[in-house]
Amino acid sequence: MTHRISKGRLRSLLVASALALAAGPAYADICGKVGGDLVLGMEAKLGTLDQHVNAANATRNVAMNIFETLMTRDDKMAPILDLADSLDVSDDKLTYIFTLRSGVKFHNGKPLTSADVAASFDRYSRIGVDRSALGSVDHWETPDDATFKIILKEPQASFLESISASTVPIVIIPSEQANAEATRLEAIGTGPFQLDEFVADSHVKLKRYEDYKPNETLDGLSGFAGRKQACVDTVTFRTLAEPGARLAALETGEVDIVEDVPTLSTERIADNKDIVQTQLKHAALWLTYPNLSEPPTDNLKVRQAIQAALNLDEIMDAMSDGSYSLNPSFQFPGQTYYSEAGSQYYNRNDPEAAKALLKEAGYNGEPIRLLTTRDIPRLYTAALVMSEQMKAVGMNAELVVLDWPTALGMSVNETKGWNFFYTGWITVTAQGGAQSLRNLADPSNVHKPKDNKSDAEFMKQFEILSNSPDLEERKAAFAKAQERVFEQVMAIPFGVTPKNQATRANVKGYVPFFNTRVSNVWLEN
Amino acid sequence: MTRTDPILSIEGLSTSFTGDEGTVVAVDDVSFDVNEGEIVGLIGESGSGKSVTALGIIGLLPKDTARVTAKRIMFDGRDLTQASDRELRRLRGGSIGMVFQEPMSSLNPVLKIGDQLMEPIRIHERISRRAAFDRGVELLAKVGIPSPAQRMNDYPHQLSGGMRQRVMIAIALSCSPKLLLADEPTTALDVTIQAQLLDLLLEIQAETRMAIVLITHSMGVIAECADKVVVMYSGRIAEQGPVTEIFDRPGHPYTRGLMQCTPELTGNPRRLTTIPGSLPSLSALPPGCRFAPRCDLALDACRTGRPPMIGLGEKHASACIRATELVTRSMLPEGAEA
Amino acid sequence: MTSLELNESPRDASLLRRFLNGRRVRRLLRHRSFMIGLWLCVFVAAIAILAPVISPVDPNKMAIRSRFQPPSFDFLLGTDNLGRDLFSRVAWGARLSLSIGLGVVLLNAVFGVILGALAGYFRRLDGILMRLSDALMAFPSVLLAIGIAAAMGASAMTAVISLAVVYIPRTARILRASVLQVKELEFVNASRAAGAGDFHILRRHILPNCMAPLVVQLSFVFAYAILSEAVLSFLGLGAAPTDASWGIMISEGRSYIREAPWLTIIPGMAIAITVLGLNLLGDGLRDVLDPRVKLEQS
Amino acid sequence: MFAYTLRRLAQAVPILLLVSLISFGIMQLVPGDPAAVLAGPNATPDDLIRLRETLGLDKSFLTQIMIFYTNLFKGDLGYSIILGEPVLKVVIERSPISISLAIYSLVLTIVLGLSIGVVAAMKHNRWVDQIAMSFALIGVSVPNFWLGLVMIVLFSVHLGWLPTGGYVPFFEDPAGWFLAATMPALSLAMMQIGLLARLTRSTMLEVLGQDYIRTARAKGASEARVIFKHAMNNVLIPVVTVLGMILSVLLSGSVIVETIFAVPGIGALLGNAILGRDYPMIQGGLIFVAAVLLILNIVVDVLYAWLDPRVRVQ
Repeated sequence: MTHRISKGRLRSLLVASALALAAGPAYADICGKVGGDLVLGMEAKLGTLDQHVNAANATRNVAMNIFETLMTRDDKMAPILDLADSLDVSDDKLTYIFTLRSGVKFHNGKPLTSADVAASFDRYSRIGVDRSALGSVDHWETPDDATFKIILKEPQASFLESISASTVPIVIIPSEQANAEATRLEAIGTGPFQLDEFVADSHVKLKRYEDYKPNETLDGLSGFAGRKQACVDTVTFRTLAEPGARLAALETGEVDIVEDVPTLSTERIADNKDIVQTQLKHAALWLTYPNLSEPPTDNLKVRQAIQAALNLDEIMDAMSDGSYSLNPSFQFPGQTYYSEAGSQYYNRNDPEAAKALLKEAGYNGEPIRLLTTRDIPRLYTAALVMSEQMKAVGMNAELVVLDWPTALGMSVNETKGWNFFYTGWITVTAQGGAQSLRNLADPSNVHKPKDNKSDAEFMKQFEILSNSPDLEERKAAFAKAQERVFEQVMAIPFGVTPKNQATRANVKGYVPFFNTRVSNVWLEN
Repeated sequence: MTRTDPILSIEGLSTSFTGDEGTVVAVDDVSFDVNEGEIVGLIGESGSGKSVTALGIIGLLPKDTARVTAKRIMFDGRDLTQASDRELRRLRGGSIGMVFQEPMSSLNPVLKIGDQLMEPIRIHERISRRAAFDRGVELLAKVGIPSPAQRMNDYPHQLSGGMRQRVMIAIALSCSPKLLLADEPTTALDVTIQAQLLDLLLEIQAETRMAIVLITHSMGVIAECADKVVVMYSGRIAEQGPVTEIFDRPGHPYTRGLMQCTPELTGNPRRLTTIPGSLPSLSALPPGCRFAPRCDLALDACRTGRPPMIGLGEKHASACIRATELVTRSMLPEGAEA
Repeated sequence: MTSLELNESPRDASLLRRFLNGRRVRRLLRHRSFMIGLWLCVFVAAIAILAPVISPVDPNKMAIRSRFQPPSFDFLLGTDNLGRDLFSRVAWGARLSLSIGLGVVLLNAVFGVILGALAGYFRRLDGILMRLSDALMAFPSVLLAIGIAAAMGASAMTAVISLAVVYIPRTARILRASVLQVKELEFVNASRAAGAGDFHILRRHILPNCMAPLVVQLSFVFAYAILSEAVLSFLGLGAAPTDASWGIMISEGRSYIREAPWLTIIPGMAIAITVLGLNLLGDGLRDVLDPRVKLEQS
Repeated sequence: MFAYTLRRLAQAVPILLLVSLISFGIMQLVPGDPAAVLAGPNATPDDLIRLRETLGLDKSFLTQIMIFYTNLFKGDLGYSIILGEPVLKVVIERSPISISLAIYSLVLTIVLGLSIGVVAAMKHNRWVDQIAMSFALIGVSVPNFWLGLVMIVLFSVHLGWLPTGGYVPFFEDPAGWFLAATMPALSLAMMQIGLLARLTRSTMLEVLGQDYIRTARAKGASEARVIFKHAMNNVLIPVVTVLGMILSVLLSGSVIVETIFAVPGIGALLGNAILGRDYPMIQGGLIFVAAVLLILNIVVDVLYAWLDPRVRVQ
C-alpha cells in the first residue's frame, strides 16, 4: 500500500466545476482587471537570477515568479506539491514517485518532462547551495515523461521538508541547462511570468507568460504554491537602495509596491489615501550567537551572565525604531513548533544576576568582541545597544564592525577574533523547527562548539526533531532542544520584527508573504 | 578744411585708480593740444602717467578700477568726455589708431595675423572679407613685411618681435586714422629695429599727414621725430612746448635732467641714472612740486604749493617756479652758471 | 599696471621667515575671503578642540526613549534614531573630520614633498615615479579609496591612509613641477658651482622656493580630504562605525530623511561649512602666496 | 600630431599594466569573499562554505592572477562571479549609461561653469560676481551625495518634478532620460561647476588684463567681440587642460551618485564589485575604466594642442 498525497483532495471537485465554467480568458476569474505594469521598489541589489546558487531574498523575490518547483511550501510553510499532481511514497519510505502536471510548458515553449526535473535535480545536487538536502538520495529515475522517481539510501523523515525548502528552492529548469555553471543560468522557467529584461543592480522586468498552465488544485495563492495568474502585462522590480527615495517613489506613484517601509514612515504615510499599508507580523527573527571556542565566551557562566544582563526590549526597540515583538523562541508564534520552553532565560534584564555570574566565572575584563556589520543597520544597532548593556555590568565589550561579506566570512572561517555574531533569520525560521535549529546542530553548527561537536543533549533532541515520524514527538523534541539552547546559551534570540509593506491604493490582490508574489495582483485605475 | 583747431585738445585730464591700497591719482590735471599732421612726444620716466594719459583719452583704462575725468577732450571737433561707449568704440581703431609697447603680447596668440589685421577694417568699414584681406596684404606690404599674403595665415608666435610690431602698426593704420597713439612702440625692440620702425612711422606720417602722439622715455626719439614735446613727471605735466624750444631752452630742471642723460644728446653714456632718486610713490606724493625731493634747485616754496604753469614763449610753458630763471640761464654760455 | 612680486632672496630662506614676513601677513589679513575662511576654520577647530567641554553628553550615549527629538532647547540639534545627542555628535565629528584631514595633509606634506622632490630633481627617478603616479591617478579616486579602505577595514587610520594614497601623487606632481622650475634658476647653478651636494641644494635652495604652491595645494587637499572622508564614511569605509563621523551620521540619518531631516541636513551643513572655510582659506593663500597655481582638484 | 597621439597611446599600455597590478595587490589584501554576498544576509555559514566551493574561490590568488592575465591577452576579461556574465559584456552594457551621465554632467559643467565664470569676470567685483562666486564656492564645498539626498527630497518628494532615480535609455525615451538623469548629473556636476566657474573667472580676468585684449579694444571691438572672439579662446586653453581631470572626477564620483540614484552605471557596478569582492569584475572593470580615462586624457591633450596654435604649429 502506498500513501497518496494529493493536493486539495476535497477541493478538486469544486475546482473541476469551476474549470467547466471558466470559458473566457484564463485569467479573468482571479484578476479584477487585466493589464498594466506593476512596479516594485526593492531595497537590495539583485545580481543574479540563478536560484540554485543563491540564497538572497532579492533573488528569490524575483526568481520565484519565474520558476516553479516540484514541491514547495504553502502559506503555513508546510510542504505542498506544485509542478506535480501527485506523490506516492513507498511504505519503506525509500521511494518517492512524483507524477508531473500535464500541459506545463517552459517559457521557451518546450513542454515540461521528467527529464527536465531530473536535469534540475542533477544541477542542484552538483552546485545547489542546499545540496545537502539531497544527501540521503541514492538516485533518481525517469520511468516516463510524466514520472519522476527518487530512491533514497535510507529513510529520512524530513525528506519532503528538505526538497520543498524555500530558502534555496530546487527550481525546475529545462534539461539543456543542466550543465550551466553557477550564476550563469538562463532564467527560463515554467512560472506565470517570464524574463523580459534584466539589468543587474538596477531592475528586472518580467512579462506575462501567455502559455502558463496554472495549478488549478487551489483557488488562489498559498505560500509559494497555488493557482497563479499574471494579471498585469509586465512587472518591474526596481532597485531603489536609498530608503528615502524608495518611499518617495511610492508616494509619487513611480512604484506601486514597496517592501520594508521604515517604522517611522508607516506613521507618516498612514494618512495618505493613495497608499495602503500591509504588514506581515512575524517576518524576521533577530539573534546573536556566541563563539564557543574563543575565551571568554567559551565559559558557560560568562555566556549566562551576558544572557542575564540583556534588556531585549531596549535592543529590539532601538533596532526596529519601536516596531517589534519579543519572542522567546526560535519559531514565530503560530507556527507548529512554537514553544516558550526556556523563556525563563529570555530577556532577564537583571544586571545583579549578571554581575554575580561574572564573578562566579572569574571574568577579569577580557575583551568580548561583538562582530557585526553596518551593511545591515539593524545588526549594527543590536550589537551597539548590546555592547552598552554589557559595559553597564562591567564587561569589556568591543564592537568589531566589518562589511557584511567580511563579517560573515570571519564568523564562518575563524574561531578567533570574535565572541558574538549577529544575524537575522527569515526563511530559516519560517520553515519550521528542524530548519531553525539546524544551524546549531552538527555538522552545520555556527557557534564553533569545542571540537566542532555541538552539545550532546541538544543533538539528541535534534535527531528526534529531524527524524521522528510523529509530530507530537518532534514538537516535544523541539521544545527540549530550544530549552537546551537557552541553558547552554548557544544562541540568544532578541525578538521578531514585522515586515511593513505599502502599496498604491489601486494595487489589488497583493498579499504580503516572506516572498514577493506578483501573481494574482492587479492594478485598478 | 582750414587748420584752425587742433585735432586733439586735452584740458584738465585726471585719472585715478582705486585698488586694495586705496585710491591713487596717476594723472593729475593734464592739458595739451595735438595739431593735424603734428607729432607730439609724450616723455617721462616709467610711471609718470604717459601711457595712462593716452589710454584715458580713448577710454581703454579698466572701468572697474580707473576713473577718468577731464574738462574737455576734443577730438576732431567732438568732446570725448561726452561720448558714449559706442561712439568711443567707433573712434578706436577708426579715426584713432594705437600701437603698444609690447609687440610680443599685444597680438592675440590664438588668432591668425590676417584675422587680427582685418578685424578693425571689418568693424569700421562695411567691406567684404575678400576686400579686407586684400587691404590687409597691402598694409603688411606697406609696413615692410615680406611675403605678406603668406604672413596673413601665420600666428603671432611665428613672427619676430620687430615683425609683430610692424603688424601692430599695420593694424593701427588699417582704417587711415587721423590720430595715432604710439605707446613706446619701439622700447621692447633691438636698437637697430627701433630705428627701422621709427623711420617707418615717420615715412607713413609724412605720407598720410596723420597726427601722432608718440609716447617714449627717450629724448633721442623725441629729438628725432617730434614737433612738440610734453614732459610728464609723476602724473603732471612738467613742461611742454615745441621741440626746438624745449631743447634749446629747457624750462624745468627735470627736462634738463632728461636731456643730460640722453647719450645721443650729450655723448654721455649714462642714462636716467644721472637724476638722483626715483619717482615718488603715487600713494605717498610729496606736497608741492613733485620733483622737489630730487631737484637740486628746489626752494622751500617748491615744497608747499603746486607750481603753476609759467609761460615761456609761444606754446612753451613749464611747471617750475624758477622756470624763467632757468630759461635765462640756459641761454648763457656753458659753464657760466653761478 | 600690475605690480609683480619680486622673488625674495632665496639664499637665507628659512621657511617660517619666508611665509610669515610682514607684508604677506598684512596682505593675508586684508584678504577678505582668507579672513572669512580663517574665521570659519577657527570656529570649526574651536568646536573640535572643545568638543569634550561643550558637548552636553557623551556623543555615543544612547537614550532610546528620547530618540528623534527635533532641535530644541533641550537638544540643541535634536537627537538621532538611538537618542544620541546630535550636537555632541556633530562636535565630536568635527574633531574626527579635522584629525583625518590633518592626517592626510601631513602625509601629503611628507610624502608629496619627498616623492615630488626626488622626481623633479633626479631625472632617473622621474620616469618611474611619474608612471606610478599616472597609474594611481588613472584609477577613479573614489574607487581607489574604496579598494584600500575595503582592504584595511573601516577606521580613521584607514581613511587617512587611503585618502593619502589618492592625493599624494597629485601633491607630488605639483611639487615636481615647481622643483623642475626652480632647479633651472641661477642661484641653484651658482650653488652647484660652489660645490654644494644634491641634498643640500634640494633642502636649502630648491624646496624653500617650492613652498608656496605646496601650501596652497595642501590647503585644498585638506578640503578634499574632508569631503572624501565623508564619502568613504557614508559608504561605511571611512571612520569606524562607532565613531561620530559626519559621513556616517548622514548615512544613518538618510533613512529618516523625511521624518527627521535634521539628521541628514545638519551633518551635511557641518561638512559644507568646514570645506567652505578651507576653500576660502586656500583661495586667500593662493592669491597671496602663489598667483600661478590656479586650480588643483581631486 | 599623429605621431604624438601614437606615442601617448603607447605610453598608456604600461600604465594599464600597473593599474591592474595595483588593483590586484589591493584586492589581495581585501578580506571577505563573494560567496557571502551572493548568499545574501540570510545565508547561514553552512550555505557559504558550499557556495564557495561551487564558485571555485578556493583557488590560490596567484593562480587567479595567472588565469586573469592569460585571458586578458586573449581579450577575455573573464566572468563576473556575482552577475554570472562575461565582464566585458557587462562593462560594455553599463558604460554607455555612465558615459551618457558623464557627458550630461560635463555639458552642465561646461555650460554653467563657463557662463557663470564669464559673467562673474565681466561683472568683476559687482554683486553679480559676488553671487556667482558664492554659488561656485558652495558648489565646491557641498558633498555630492548629500546634495543628491537633499535634491531627492526637494525635487522628487516635495515638488514632484523629477523621478527619484533609475535610468531610462536615451534612445528609447529621450525626455525620460533627461528627467531621470538630471538630478544625478547635477549632483555629480555641482562641484565641477564650481571649480570651473572659479577657474574660468580667474583665467578670464587674467586674459582680460592681457595686452592683446587692450589691442582688441583699441581696434574698436565691442565688449561681446572682445570677450567671445579674443578672450574666450584663450580662456578655453586652460579650461581644456582640466577637462581630463573633470571627466576623471565625474566618472569617479559616479560610484556614489549612481548608488544613490539607482543608476546602473559602471561606477555603481565597480563600487558593488569591490564591496562584493567580485574579483574578475573589479579587475576587468578597472582596466576598462582606466583605459577609457587614459584615452580621454589623450583626446583632451590633442584637443588642447588643436586649440593652442603655439603648440599646434610645430
